[in-house]
Amino acid sequence: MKKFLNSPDTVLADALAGLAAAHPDLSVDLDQRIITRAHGPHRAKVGLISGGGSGHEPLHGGFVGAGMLDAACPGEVFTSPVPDQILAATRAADRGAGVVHIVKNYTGDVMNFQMAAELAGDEGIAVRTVLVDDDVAVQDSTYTAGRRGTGATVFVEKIAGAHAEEGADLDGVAEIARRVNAASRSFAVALTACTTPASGRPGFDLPDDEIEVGVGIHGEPGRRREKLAGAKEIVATAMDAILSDQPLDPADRTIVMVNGLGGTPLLELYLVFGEVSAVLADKGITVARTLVGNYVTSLEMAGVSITVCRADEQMLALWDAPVRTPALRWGC
Amino acid sequence: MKKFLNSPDTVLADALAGLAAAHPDLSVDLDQRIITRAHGPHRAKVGLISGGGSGHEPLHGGFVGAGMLDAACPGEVFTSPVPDQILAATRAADRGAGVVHIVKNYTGDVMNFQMAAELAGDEGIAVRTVLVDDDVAVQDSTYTAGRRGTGATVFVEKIAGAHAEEGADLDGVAEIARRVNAASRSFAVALTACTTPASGRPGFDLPDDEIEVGVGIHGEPGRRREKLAGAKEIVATAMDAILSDQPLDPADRTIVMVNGLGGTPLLELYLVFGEVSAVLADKGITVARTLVGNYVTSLEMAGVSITVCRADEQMLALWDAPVRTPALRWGC
Amino acid sequence: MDAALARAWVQAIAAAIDEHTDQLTQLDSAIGDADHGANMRRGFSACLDALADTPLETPGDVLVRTGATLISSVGGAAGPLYGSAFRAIGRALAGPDAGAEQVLSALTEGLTAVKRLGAAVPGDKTIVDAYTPAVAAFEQELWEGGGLAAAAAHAAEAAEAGARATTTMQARKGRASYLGPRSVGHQDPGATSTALIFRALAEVTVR
Amino acid sequence: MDAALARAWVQAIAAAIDEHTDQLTQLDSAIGDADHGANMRRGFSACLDALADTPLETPGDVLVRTGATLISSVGGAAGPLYGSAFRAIGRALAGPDAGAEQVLSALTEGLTAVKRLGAAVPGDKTIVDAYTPAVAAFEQELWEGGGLAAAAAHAAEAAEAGARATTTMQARKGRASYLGPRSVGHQDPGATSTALIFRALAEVTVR
Ligand SMILES: Nc1ncnc2c1ncn2[C@@H]1O[C@H](COP(=O)(O)OP(=O)(O)O)[C@@H](O)[C@H]1O
Ligand SMILES: Nc1ncnc2c1ncn2[C@@H]1O[C@H](COP(=O)(O)OP(=O)(O)O)[C@@H](O)[C@H]1O
Ligand SMILES: [Mg+2]
Ligand SMILES: [Mg+2]
Ligand SMILES: [Mg+2]
Ligand SMILES: [Mg+2]
Repeated sequence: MKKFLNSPDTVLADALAGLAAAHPDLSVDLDQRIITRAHGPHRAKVGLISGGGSGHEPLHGGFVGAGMLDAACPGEVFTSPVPDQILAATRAADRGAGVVHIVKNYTGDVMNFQMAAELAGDEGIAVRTVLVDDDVAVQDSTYTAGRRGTGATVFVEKIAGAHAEEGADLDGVAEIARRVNAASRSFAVALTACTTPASGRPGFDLPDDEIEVGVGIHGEPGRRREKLAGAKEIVATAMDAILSDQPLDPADRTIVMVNGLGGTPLLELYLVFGEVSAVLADKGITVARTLVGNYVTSLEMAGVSITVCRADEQMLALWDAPVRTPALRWGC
Repeated sequence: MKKFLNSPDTVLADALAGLAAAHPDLSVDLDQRIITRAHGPHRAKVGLISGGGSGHEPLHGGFVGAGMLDAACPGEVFTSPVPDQILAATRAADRGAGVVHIVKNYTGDVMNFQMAAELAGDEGIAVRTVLVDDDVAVQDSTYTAGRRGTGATVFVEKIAGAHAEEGADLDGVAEIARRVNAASRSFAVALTACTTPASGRPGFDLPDDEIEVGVGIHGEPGRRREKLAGAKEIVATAMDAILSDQPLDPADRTIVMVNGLGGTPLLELYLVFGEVSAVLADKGITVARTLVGNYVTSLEMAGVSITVCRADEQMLALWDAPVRTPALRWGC
Repeated sequence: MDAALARAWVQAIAAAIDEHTDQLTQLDSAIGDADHGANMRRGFSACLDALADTPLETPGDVLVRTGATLISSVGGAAGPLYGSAFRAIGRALAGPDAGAEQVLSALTEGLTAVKRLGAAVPGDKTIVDAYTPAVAAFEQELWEGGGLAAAAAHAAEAAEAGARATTTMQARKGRASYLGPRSVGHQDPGATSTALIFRALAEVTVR
Repeated sequence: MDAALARAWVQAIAAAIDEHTDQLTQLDSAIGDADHGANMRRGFSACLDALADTPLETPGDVLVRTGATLISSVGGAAGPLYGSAFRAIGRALAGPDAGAEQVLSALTEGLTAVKRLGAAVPGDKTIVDAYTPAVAAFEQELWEGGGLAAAAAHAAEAAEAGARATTTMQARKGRASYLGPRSVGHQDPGATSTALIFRALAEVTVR
């Protein structure tokens, strides 16, 4: 295993120390393992927190700041945070107006957040939980743990964060978060596996001419293996999955993200985005806003996820609202 | 070779099409292969252009925008642009106040930019060329082509860009660009090789327990090979090289970048930044500004470069000035 | 089972997990996210610390504390599931020394807690597939007149068989379910750690 | 050398480069950035296009256009260097048909252009290490009474030997110089493409 680390056991602690040193706008509690805004907000507003396993950076710590999250609680690599930690983040985010938990739909995340929400409730903090489950590679059926939460998390955090910032109440923030999730679909493809520090070995072996189609963001194999194809074909597969799950029509305006899973050069992400925008242009669907880069990663996995959100006017306005975080920043 | 592409011959064209679709704030001329600002500036100011081989994204196209570059001219992967292209970028950037060429010090880049500068001169455009040569892994001697230009390019483009934006004249912009370069030092380490689309094979074979120390940003092997070590030791090697070339004292304030070469997870970049900031804290040197992320990449190479700039008050003020580009954005 | 035996059980689990960390992680690597070994090791080493400096009177106190520690140190799916199980087991062992019958009903409470939280049923390729036959075998042995040690030994064997039997199952809960048919052919990591937990119980009860 | 021969030369170079693209790239991969093959192929295929639809009267016109096309299509170090070389060679071949002596001085002009632009001297592990002995052998053969074809054949051999000799050199110019002593043991890609260029000249002059 080749990584920049001191010991597999201290990866998270060491990385949090670096995060703290890198961003004076963040406050990092190294004991409780929570990341909060260093300044403000200085008025009552609905708190917004998220968390999950580490290894998906900049998600979630890189989205803490004005206009987005109030706090993040990173677990060990690919391991959801524990209830204590989530509770600490909830307390830190609470300004009397309640707290929204943005939870990616994984068994572990859901259970730990649920326990934390109960503990927070015991302390008198009103909590609303919003599940993100946008990955169309997984069927939402009794045969699965339901769809995974992946790229749409960024859209949910940005848009709900902006709504909280403009003074919406607890149910209002939870409601728009759910609406954004419901309007978003993602699909991912991997060219290589990734290696967790704890395991030391790649999650799967992939021949030089095959790719994993329908992967998540935890280094697991995908739904199926296919022969390596050109970018145009790969994008066609992904967009088919996305658009057949949520058909769009020409009147629709979209927010589109082409997201690198960690080991894909930006050059290739732009190339993929070109193909995605060609597919949408072909159907007359408007790409109103875009993100191209590494936002929800899976360590050093070479791969790409595509997320399409059918956005209404309110969502677009909230998307455009100022945001000031390490990973997303505009308008201020 | 596993990449998201349609054909090795169309990588750049396809990626530029994607870049154009992704960023309405950029204007991409797909024929001339130049990237300019879509809006303004609407007043005379010194133009700032840069270019080089592709494969280093977001450098340079991602730094085109208000407060930074006026135009970028990307060559083929790892191949400097041709004079025609550089001339086209120069013309696009010229608003009568002259144009500064920011050139990373590589034989090919230097020669092509020199030819373009001559052609621009023939057209009556005043050009100043600023060479960036910050990589302390290479000795600047008659036995080499001189130091390579790497991470400091970001600092030069940001700070000189801000100075141009505030109305400095041609020599003033060139002068501060040279000062930033002179105050900056970089060193890089790679854990893996990268594969260019044209070659289809990794640039070098590296055993599982060895790293390349003192690499550039073109996938070439480094100065030497060493056994894989902990992050603390690797950072110590790099910081030794940087600080012994340009000793700093406690009064100094620095801008520090920990830059991923393309395939390194952000989690590890933060971890490395933690070690860098510990080294500097130990010596009492102030880290005044930071950048942690993928800014000057080498395709999908797993590796990290560290750049330290001894910044004076003017540089810090210009660093903080508003910038609005795809890859760096603050203050607007 | 008294407090000392409960402690010994937790210590034996910690030792077993330590020895099998890599195996659990590699099983999780095949159909999950390669963290189950590290998760369990982190959790049970935290339990050792939590128990080390505290005088606890009843087996229930020991196991409730074990459960709470797992919840606050493991994370992932395993943390809440095993944490809740041990808390439930502990809550059912209030007295200073529990008989075999009481241990049976405590273990049953633990299984109920897992099923309530995780909603998994036998055949879903989870902890439940090792835990369910373990409790059944435990009960059967008591019914046939065996004592705690014999019951625990049968439970361990049944848990191991249950874990092995997950290999041919298609996962319907947890991360492995994302793989659909590709989850078939791999033994479930959680069922495997459950078998280690019952094997540890068998070991300490014969001493 | 007339315009047709000059054209034939450029076409023969293009064919040789096409055949050796991968070799040039792999040589560049060892001590550079793995683009020399692609660079040269892009350049000479652009030259074929540029020459295809234009009636050019003199060998000089053909080669000046070749140089200009290389400059505007290759990039990297090779573009300006070879581009300047061919422009200089072309400028020295003004008439409709140049004799062997004139070709010699044209080739010499090309070498001068490369050295002026790149400031490399023999031994630096560059184009110059193949080009210099090629020109010397060309001259030697004329001096010994040989004609254009014989001179070109000797030049090609000398260029090939020169390219091979770069293997033991430590680079002092271009990207390979960053490697320091590690550049030793690999043949220089630019010297190798120079040998292809002289071999192509030898081929077309015997026809
Ligand atoms: N709903 C569930 N009910 C029971 N056990 C489950 C459930 N979901 C997952 N598991 C168990 O958890 C194990 C994985 O634990 P672990 O790897 O620690 O957590 P995570 O899946 O969050 O990474 C699986 O092998 C499975 O046995
Ligand atoms: N200063 C120089 N003078 C002569 N030839 C040079 C010089 N620098 C580099 N070269 C030649 O250029 C070749 C590399 O060309 P190429 O790979 O196309 O460009 P780049 O190095 O920019 O990637 C080297 O092998 C060497 O022969
Ligand atoms: Mg996990
Ligand atoms: Mg090159
Ligand atoms: Mg797991
Ligand atoms: Mg090269």
